[in-house]
Amino acid sequence: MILSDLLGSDVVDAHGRRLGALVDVRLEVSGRPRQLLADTVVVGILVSPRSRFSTWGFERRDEHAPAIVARPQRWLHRGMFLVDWRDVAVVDEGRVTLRDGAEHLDPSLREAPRSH
Amino acid sequence: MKRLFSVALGILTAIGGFVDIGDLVTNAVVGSRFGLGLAWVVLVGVVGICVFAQMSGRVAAVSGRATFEIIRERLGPRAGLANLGASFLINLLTLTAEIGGVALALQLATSVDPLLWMPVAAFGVWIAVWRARFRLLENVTGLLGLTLIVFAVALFMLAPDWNALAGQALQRGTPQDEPVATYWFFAVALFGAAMTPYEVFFFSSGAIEERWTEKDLATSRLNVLVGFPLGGLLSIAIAGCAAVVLLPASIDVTSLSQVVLPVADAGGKVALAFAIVGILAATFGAALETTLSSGYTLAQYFGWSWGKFRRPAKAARFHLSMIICLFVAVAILATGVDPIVVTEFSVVFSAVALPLTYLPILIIANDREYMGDRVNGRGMNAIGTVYLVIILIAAIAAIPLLIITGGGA
Amino acid sequence: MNDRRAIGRALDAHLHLLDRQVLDRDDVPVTTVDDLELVGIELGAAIDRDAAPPRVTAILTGSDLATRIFGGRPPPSRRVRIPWELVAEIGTAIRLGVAGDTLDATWAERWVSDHIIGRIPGGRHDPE
Amino acid sequence: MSRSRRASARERPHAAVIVVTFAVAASLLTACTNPGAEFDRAVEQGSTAVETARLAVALERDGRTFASTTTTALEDARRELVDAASAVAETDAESPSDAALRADLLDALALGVTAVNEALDAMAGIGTLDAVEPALDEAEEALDALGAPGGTR
Repeated sequence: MILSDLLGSDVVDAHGRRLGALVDVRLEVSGRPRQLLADTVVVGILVSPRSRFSTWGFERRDEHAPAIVARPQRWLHRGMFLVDWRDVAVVDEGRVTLRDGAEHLDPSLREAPRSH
Repeated sequence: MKRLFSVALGILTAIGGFVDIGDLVTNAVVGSRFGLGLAWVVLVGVVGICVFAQMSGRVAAVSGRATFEIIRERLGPRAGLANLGASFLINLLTLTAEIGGVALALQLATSVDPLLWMPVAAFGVWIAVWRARFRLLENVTGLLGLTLIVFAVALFMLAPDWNALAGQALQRGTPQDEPVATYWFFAVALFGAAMTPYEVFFFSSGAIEERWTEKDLATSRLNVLVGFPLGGLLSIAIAGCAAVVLLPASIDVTSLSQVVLPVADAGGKVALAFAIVGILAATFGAALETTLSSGYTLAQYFGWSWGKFRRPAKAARFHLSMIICLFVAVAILATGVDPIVVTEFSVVFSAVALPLTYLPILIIANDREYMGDRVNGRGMNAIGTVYLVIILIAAIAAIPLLIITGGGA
Repeated sequence: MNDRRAIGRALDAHLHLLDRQVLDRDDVPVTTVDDLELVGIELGAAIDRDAAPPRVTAILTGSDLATRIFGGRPPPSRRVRIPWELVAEIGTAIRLGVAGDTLDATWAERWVSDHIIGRIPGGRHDPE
Repeated sequence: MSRSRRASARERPHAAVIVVTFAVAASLLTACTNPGAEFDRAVEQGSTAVETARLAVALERDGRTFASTTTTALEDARRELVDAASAVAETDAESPSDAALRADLLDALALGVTAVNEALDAMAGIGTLDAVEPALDEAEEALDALGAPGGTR
């Protein structure tokens, strides 16, 4: 499967009620260490109830400047939540169904990955 | 002593590098119609390019990522592609104007038809981009471009009525005999001439070409904060010369030859020689920068290997795209289109393209993932945001004004 | 710089990986991440709660850019893959642990280099 | 829901918006204007060219410019005069006074072209610059007389 097929899908709960759009997929670099970099696995999906468009990540990191851009971006994606991958029931073409009682977790990332 | 020389060299190069065919023509046109009435726009533009170049230089030096990589990464492929399309076409327009400028300058020196000079100019630009080292290109064209100071000298030699000039510059509101739309059209054109996007692509990619460190960042700040304002003063001097000589004779500037007549009037053959050499160097330098910028934008968007520091075979598509751009530029000029008209369009559309490249840089300059603790300070963000608003207004107003005034007629 | 402490680091695919610059081990740009290939997701199939999570298996580049913008689906054959195992480090750019010219993602670059730029005199010398 | 629709819904089509604005801008620029404005612009363009020629010739006689620069300035001036003349010639009159004005304007611009050509011949060694300035003055007066009151700055 290609990532961009998943991005932008509608996310619905177990009863078919639309929760929002899938704007990103949370990965974690863990699992069996392969040749250079450890395995990268999907650990969750990020759902934005109000906006389908690509986000600049302000709402997931404590980035607040420049205010003129950060504030509207955070407003546009307010209410975004993370869903653990184990709570995903079915993935269809353009549609992801969650299990009943799926938790809405805090989407923010711990610290921005710094390379140098 | 060596350090002092390199600092001086940096500043002089920034002065020479600031002025290009867009500044030359637009300031002369504005000077011949509004005198120094629009000088304030040049000052606003110069502060803007200082802020913009500073930020993009720091982003490149600290994060190691060049402008168009960031634009694509931050805006995504679709918005990034639209941005690339607009910025690339406008850069190509500017490149065409610069090569036309070189040909016109050569015509002034030799009275040989510019159409014959254009392929020679394009070939000269290609050879320089193909062989010469990055720093060498910058210094030679920057220093030779410095001879444009003759416009400031000429302004003094013309011994104008200084308070009349000052009166024009400080005049509130728009002059009566010019329609308001034309005044604001030329304000946007002048702003676009001062804040040309290619300068930022070239500036930030140059930071990577020369592997800037924190120390280089300090010297670059000096170059920008001293060199660009002096370049701005030079632009105002060009408008001043036109205001003193061409405005009273109601000569509207439509060709490069009219731009240099005031200098000949003031200082005769010697001054004229300086002016022609200065224009030749400034337009040739700008042609180099716009050629490289067209290569940078494409390579950085598509992720190709790029850079003057690499041998051409190691950045093949980068060099191929520049060769194609030079051919396209010469082809456009070969249709007989007037390079001055191309220049006027290129500066207006530069104003349109500015937000497309300014916004991502302003965002990334605040992104700790890229900048670590070197993110924008409160002050820089304040002025950066003010300029985002100014740039957006100019961009939105540019095309309607172009249509209403029919190109400033 | 081999980023061993990357274990357990969280990052978002779209925000941190898509459209990022891919460099080879000598920092020579290879391409840009146009898309990612995931394994372990089956369309329409109910997912078992404790099945192994999907894995990123490759960076996709080249023809995928067009499909991401204009929609539609490229034939699998024309898709250029860079195996995810080759990735050594993820930062503001993605560094591979191998030289660029071994990858078929750099096919176009090598073709232009050999057939056009390399043939022009001076094409193979460093600028002096 | 087909994949391509969702992909385009996922991000606004910026590309289409930019292309459309360029097309609109280009088409509107070629809109035509009424004869009066056309004549005014031709007068302004003509007198600018004549004034430029006068300045270039004056500098040449004072030895303050290079022959190549003067020749270039004169050639540019001539091209402006010819452009103005062709624009006027192709303007359809909407009244008898328009037709008369057009004829006079063409004569005045012709005076300008002959004067500039005289200067260019002198630069090429045919004849001298002496008679050029009076010829330019004559052309300038003819143009000023035809300009709408306050039309030319």
